[in-house]
Amino acid sequence: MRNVITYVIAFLFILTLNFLLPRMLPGDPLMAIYGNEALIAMTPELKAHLVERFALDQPLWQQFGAYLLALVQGDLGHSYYYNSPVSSIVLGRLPWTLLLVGTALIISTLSGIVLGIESGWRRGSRRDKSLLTSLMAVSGFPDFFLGILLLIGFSVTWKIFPLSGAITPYSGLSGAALVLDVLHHLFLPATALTLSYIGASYLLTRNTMVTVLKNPYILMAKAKGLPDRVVRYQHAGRNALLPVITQTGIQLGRMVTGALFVEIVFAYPGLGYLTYEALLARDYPVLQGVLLIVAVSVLIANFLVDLSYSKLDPRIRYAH
Amino acid sequence: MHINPKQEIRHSKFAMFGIGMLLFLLIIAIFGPLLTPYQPNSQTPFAFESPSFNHWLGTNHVGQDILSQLIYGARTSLLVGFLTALLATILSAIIGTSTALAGGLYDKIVMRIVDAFIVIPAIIVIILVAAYLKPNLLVLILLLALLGWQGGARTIRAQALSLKEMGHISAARSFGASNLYIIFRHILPDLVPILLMGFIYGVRRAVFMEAGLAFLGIADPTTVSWGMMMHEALDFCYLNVWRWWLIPPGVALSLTILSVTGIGHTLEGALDPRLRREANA
Amino acid sequence: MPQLKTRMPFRKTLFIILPLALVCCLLVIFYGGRGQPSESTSYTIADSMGDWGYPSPYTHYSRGPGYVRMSLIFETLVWKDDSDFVPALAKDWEYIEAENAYIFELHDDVTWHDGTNFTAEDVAFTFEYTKQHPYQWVDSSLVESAEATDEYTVKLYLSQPYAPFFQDVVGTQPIIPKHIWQYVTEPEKFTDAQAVIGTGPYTLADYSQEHGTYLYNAYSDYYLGKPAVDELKFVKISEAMIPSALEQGLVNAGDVPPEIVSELEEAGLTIITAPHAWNAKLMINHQKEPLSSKQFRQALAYAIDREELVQITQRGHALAGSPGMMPPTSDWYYPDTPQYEYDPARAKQLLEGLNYTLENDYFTKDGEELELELIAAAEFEEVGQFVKDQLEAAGIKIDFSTLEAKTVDAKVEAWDFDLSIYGHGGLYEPSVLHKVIVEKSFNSARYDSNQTLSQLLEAQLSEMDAEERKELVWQIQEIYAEDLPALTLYYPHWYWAHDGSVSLYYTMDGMASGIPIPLNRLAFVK
Amino acid sequence: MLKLEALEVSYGEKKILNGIDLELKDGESLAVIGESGAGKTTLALSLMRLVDGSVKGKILFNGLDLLSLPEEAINELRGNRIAWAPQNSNNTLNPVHTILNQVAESITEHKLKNRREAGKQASILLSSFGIPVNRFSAYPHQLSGGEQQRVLLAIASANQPELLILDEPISSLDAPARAEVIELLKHTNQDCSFIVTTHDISTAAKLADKVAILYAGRIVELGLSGEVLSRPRHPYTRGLIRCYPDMTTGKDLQGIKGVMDRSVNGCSFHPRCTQAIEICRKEIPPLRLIQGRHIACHRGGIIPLLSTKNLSKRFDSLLAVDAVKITIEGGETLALVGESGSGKTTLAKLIMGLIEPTEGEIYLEDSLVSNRGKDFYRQVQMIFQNPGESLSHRLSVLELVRESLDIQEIGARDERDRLVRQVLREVELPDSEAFLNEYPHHLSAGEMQRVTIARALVLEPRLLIADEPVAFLDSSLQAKILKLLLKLQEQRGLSLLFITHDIAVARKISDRIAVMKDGKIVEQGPATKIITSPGHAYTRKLSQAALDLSLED
Repeated sequence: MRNVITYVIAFLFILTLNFLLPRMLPGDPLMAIYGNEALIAMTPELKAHLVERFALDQPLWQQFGAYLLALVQGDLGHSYYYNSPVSSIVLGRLPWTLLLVGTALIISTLSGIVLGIESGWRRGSRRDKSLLTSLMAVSGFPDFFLGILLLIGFSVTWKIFPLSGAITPYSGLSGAALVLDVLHHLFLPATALTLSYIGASYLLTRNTMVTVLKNPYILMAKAKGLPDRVVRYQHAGRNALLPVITQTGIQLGRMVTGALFVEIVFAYPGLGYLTYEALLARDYPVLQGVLLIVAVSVLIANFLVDLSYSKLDPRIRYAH
Repeated sequence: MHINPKQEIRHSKFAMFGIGMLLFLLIIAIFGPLLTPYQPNSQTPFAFESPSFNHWLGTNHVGQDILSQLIYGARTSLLVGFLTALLATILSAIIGTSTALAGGLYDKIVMRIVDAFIVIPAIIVIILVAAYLKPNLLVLILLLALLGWQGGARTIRAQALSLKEMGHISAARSFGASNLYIIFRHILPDLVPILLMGFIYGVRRAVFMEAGLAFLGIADPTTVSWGMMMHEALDFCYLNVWRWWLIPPGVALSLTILSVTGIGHTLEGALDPRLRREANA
Repeated sequence: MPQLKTRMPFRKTLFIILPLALVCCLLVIFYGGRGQPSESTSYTIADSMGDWGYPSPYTHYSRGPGYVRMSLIFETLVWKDDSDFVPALAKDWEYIEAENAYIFELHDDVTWHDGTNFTAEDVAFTFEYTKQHPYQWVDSSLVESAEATDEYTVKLYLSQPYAPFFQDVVGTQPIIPKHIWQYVTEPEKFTDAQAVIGTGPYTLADYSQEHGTYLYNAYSDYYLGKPAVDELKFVKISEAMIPSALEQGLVNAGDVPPEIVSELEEAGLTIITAPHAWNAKLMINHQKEPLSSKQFRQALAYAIDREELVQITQRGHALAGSPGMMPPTSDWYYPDTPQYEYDPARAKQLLEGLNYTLENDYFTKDGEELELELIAAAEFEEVGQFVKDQLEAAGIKIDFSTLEAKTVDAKVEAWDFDLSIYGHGGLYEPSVLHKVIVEKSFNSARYDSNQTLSQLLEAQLSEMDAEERKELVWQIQEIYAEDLPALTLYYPHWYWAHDGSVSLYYTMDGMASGIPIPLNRLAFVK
Repeated sequence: MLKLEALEVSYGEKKILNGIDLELKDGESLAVIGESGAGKTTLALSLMRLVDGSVKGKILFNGLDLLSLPEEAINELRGNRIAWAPQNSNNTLNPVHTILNQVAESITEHKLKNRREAGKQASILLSSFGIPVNRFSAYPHQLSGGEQQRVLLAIASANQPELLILDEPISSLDAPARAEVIELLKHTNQDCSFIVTTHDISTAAKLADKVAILYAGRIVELGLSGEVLSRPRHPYTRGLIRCYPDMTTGKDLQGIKGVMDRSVNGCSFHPRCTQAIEICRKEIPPLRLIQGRHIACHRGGIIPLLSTKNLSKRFDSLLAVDAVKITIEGGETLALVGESGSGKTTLAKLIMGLIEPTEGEIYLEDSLVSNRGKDFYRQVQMIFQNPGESLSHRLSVLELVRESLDIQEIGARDERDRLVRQVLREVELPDSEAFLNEYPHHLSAGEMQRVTIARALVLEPRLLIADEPVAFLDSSLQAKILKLLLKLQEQRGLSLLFITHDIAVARKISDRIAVMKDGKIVEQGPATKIITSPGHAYTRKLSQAALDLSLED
């Protein structure tokens, strides 16, 4: 069990990194803001105006302090590129990443658990072997490569799925049709993510199952005359679940970074794609904001998982 | 507990495949310059050529031979993978054993930090740093290693703690052995299988991350790597060139990761006594 | 009595979820819905970046596509079509040389989108307002003052004679409604519906930053008549997917990479080619030995085969650079610009003339090997590699590294480099020459050691006579090519593809002050 | 109701159970006893059809062949008509479900579909097994080991099974609780048949009508529990009982030599058996009914090694040995107890043929001993009362010990020396050159006695007659020599005829005691019985004397 201090340290580390990095760079921040093409068209007075507006002439430590203060007030800074608060940009993108990561996390964890239980139940059987081989093979594919394959195959070549984005813009759809449209766009990116990450929860469940099945309570459950399925899921599966749940937090962290790549491939308007755009536009405030939000979300998710773990395992719940 | 990783690996098809594949890649990486008739960076006016006898995998958008790039990419991937994993493993071994043996405040503080790093998604930090610093290969390796030792240190510490309680170490202590002596003579040798596994997974992680960063386009662009090739090829995926430009590095990358996973999985199975098969009466 | 817990909801839930998920998948897969066919005409434009900011003058991003999205709503006094300046809000104009002022006759039937009448007051207000709040694309100091002489007449006094006044000022400055903006003190933060009330043919119906989409509706009271296209959409599609989207009919227009052009043409799409207004340059640190020598710079020009460079790095999809910077396709191009045809022998001669001797493939001077540092951003990696190869073949050792673009900018600005590769656009109107040759901007050559050149650059800006000005510009190109403070390497071909339902065209000298995008609002009106 | 026919269970090559035949009638209880690894748990689990290995043979439960039933049908039986209660260990109960749920689950699966009702019934059951009400919603880890065991028993009893299999059911309970739980089990499951597997003989004795002794996957002895436990007939059973600490015997715990090895040919016990013969190495003995007991032994159980019939010796008017009939069984220690002059030594000498009997016969393994050749003395050896006397002062230790080998002409010189050294080590003497060249008068009393023991043992006899071997030694040496003898018996499977006047010593080392008075055996029987309930007044007197003596010291 990690405790709160762990999370505080992690949080402080991320904050410090966020502040230190930009300071280490040479160059004129204005250039990063508007890019070289636009700067050609700019007049010197406009430049001066902009420098003043973004307080870019202040010493770095003052920007640093201001950033901290702003952070406390929920202000993640101002995107020079988007010309709007970073927090609002990030919040606009967040739901899509949540949708994508959430869907993939739920599907991959659930199916990973089910497949892991089935596989671990009869270790060494043909079913186990074929599951193990195929899932290991699939998880060997980097998420972005899987995404590219799916995109080229299903969208470009067979034209079954849309080429990019999260919805068909201005299609005039509503209600169920809109939901289907969203799912239609979600399908490939979510599949790529799911396939990349199903292996981890599968393997963990399977290995835990193997261990759990050696416990005498499994024999006991069988001796009660319970049907196979009940023994497999209620007795073995329920116990095998615990380590998988602990892993979910870490898995979420991995998946968020996976989503970053997948979103880029599918131009899915989530935080990952925003990161990519920010990288291209050298919009460091957005980059920092996104990474801060993502890192903090992962921290929070881990923290929640830690909490829920104690709810799930009575041995921990009553330990103190 | 005596484990013979050699034997475990020899009995697993997965692991044998992994080792075979890695050896193959290693040979290709080492002898790459002898194998390729082209410099991977040399531009020619023959862009987007389809695979032919001269260019087995065709050429890319600036007329570079894709096969040569693929072969040089193996160098990058393996170099990053092995060096990073080596550094991270050494770090984790040092920190893991020292905290286990020293205990006390040192242990507490270091483990807190380790825990904190475990929950931080490393690639996010790396992207942020890489976005600012545009690291070259060496810096990237250092960066990956610095963010990659924490999990290993935890495992090793746990293992070292249990080893520490074992009889032969108490015996050595009772003869007045120093911590260093105990680490090198007793604990490290017993940790070899775990270190090996940490190393293997470290390789996988590093290969994966290097490819990911290159794919994002925030790695050193002068270094040929599979991720970079895919990054470049993706911009041209409206052409048919992806078949021999995008797929081969992707497959090579996947095979590398897969083979490393195979070895790791087998080792893990061998290391965890609970996972080993045994008939129980 | 303790409660008995219900057994394992997990498994049962799973058995419900899984089939449900399967059904959903099938639905999603067979769902081919791409929106219902609508009666009104709709036009969709693909864009790989998507978001270019809220399309008000003060919130659109400062790149061309941002201006384009704004220009559908806000109009200028004059505008351009594919061949000439055309009336916009002003139906006629006159230059009064004595006062150095322009008088603009305005249309009297123009209304703002909120129904208010458009008058000369709005124009005068706009130019006053930009004094406090400069519009990012226009140098507000060029207009001394603006005066509404009557309801539909406005007089603009220039602070100095300025040749590209139409191009850079009145053809670029969007006119904003006084009745709204007079109360706006922080225009950069003004993003409500009022901020997008203009006089243009389209009104903004929706803007989504995260999806990078814009939806415009035709303004039915537009003074030139209701636009032909009822609905205009900008959607985000990644660069590599735009060709597929065009082929699949998901979008009507979009910019496409050169390699796919012939394939798209075969698929029945119309291809339009942009004028060559963008160039990649070899930046040379002429402040520093040995690059401060003109002969040395000329040797570099002889050593680089720009035709070959285009073939290799641009796969032929570019024009080789002219040392005079203005592209050969431009009206301003000086036909006798010195070309420095590829001639490595000549390059060696020149270097030997500078007391360099060739030893073991590379030149040395006083026992020291000649080595130059070449830096470039990653996007110029291939070009940099090519330049390195060619210069090394000519005996000049090159240490080439790619750096983060921002770092390159910083090093160039601090003169902390030998050679660098850089690019910029705007090669329509010769005023750009002043900006990129003598001004202190970071991608300018900042070359002020040739007095004649500097004077010529100033003179062409204020020469209001077109023929006289052309003469000056020709001289500039000749001297520039002779001195070579920087060397233009190539002008890339840019293409747009569209389905022909609207006849898109490239605006003369680019939209406004030179945007090379074929989305002139007039194309959608007629 | 339950019948096992040629039940075989194997994991791969390894056979865990090897041809088990058993029958259990309604209401009968059977204890299966064996050391760990004998296959007890496998047997229990195979009755539930819960073993992973391959199972052959037949398990008939009320006529149903369990092995051929489909999975659903067997599930219908499990936990319902046949229930199993394992020994409580870590995680026998599922850690993530409450104990009430775990009991109720069994009920809902089979009898009551209504959860509420089942919960109620489970609560009643838990209460009756002594779990406090406030613990019902507890998770297993919150209970003590004893409570967990009770929960396990409650689960097994949940559906009033017809057959209850208890796998080491109560070893984790403390003694008072055991008795209570056994009572409870019997009460809760009236008319139920039990199979109890245990290594705990007293549990078996209390719970079961019959016992089956399991060795290496085979039943070696089967009979009524009282009989088998008091008079084991298979060498293994005897060994097992010898190992078992018990309040009533005084004899030191003794093991069985070697360890269980399933892979041997023939009778799997033969490497550890003291009476193994050629056939034992080759053929597997079937379980046969021999004199009212099922025994699997080629030799028909423990054989008499040496017996006398009507053996008498008259010295003039004195009838020193009067029609003595004793039997020394293979591997056992028979203590011959009596006052000096009771004829003990005479009897020993008669057996050794040092004096001729007046009347009667001596049999060595059923064959009449008439002419004692070298062959006899290789099998029967004796240690004399006074080691000083029995060792020639002219011979060195080496020569002394080698003497018998020389006489028997065993092996070459080198071989003999090697055997000498080996046996000296066995009796815990040094085998150094220096010691080998010592002469008896340089040795201490204890050393001398060890030399005599070594000399007797070097021939590897099967019966060792020890005539007051410790009488001349002080008490600390006594203890050492006695321990040595017991150790040698365990290792070599020696039979011992231990002659002593001290019943306390006899009690310490013997399986059986024969009491001799005036040349007659007045009483003989299991040591436990002779000590705890002596039948003859003389025996009582001897015990009394021993007790008094110890008090006076």
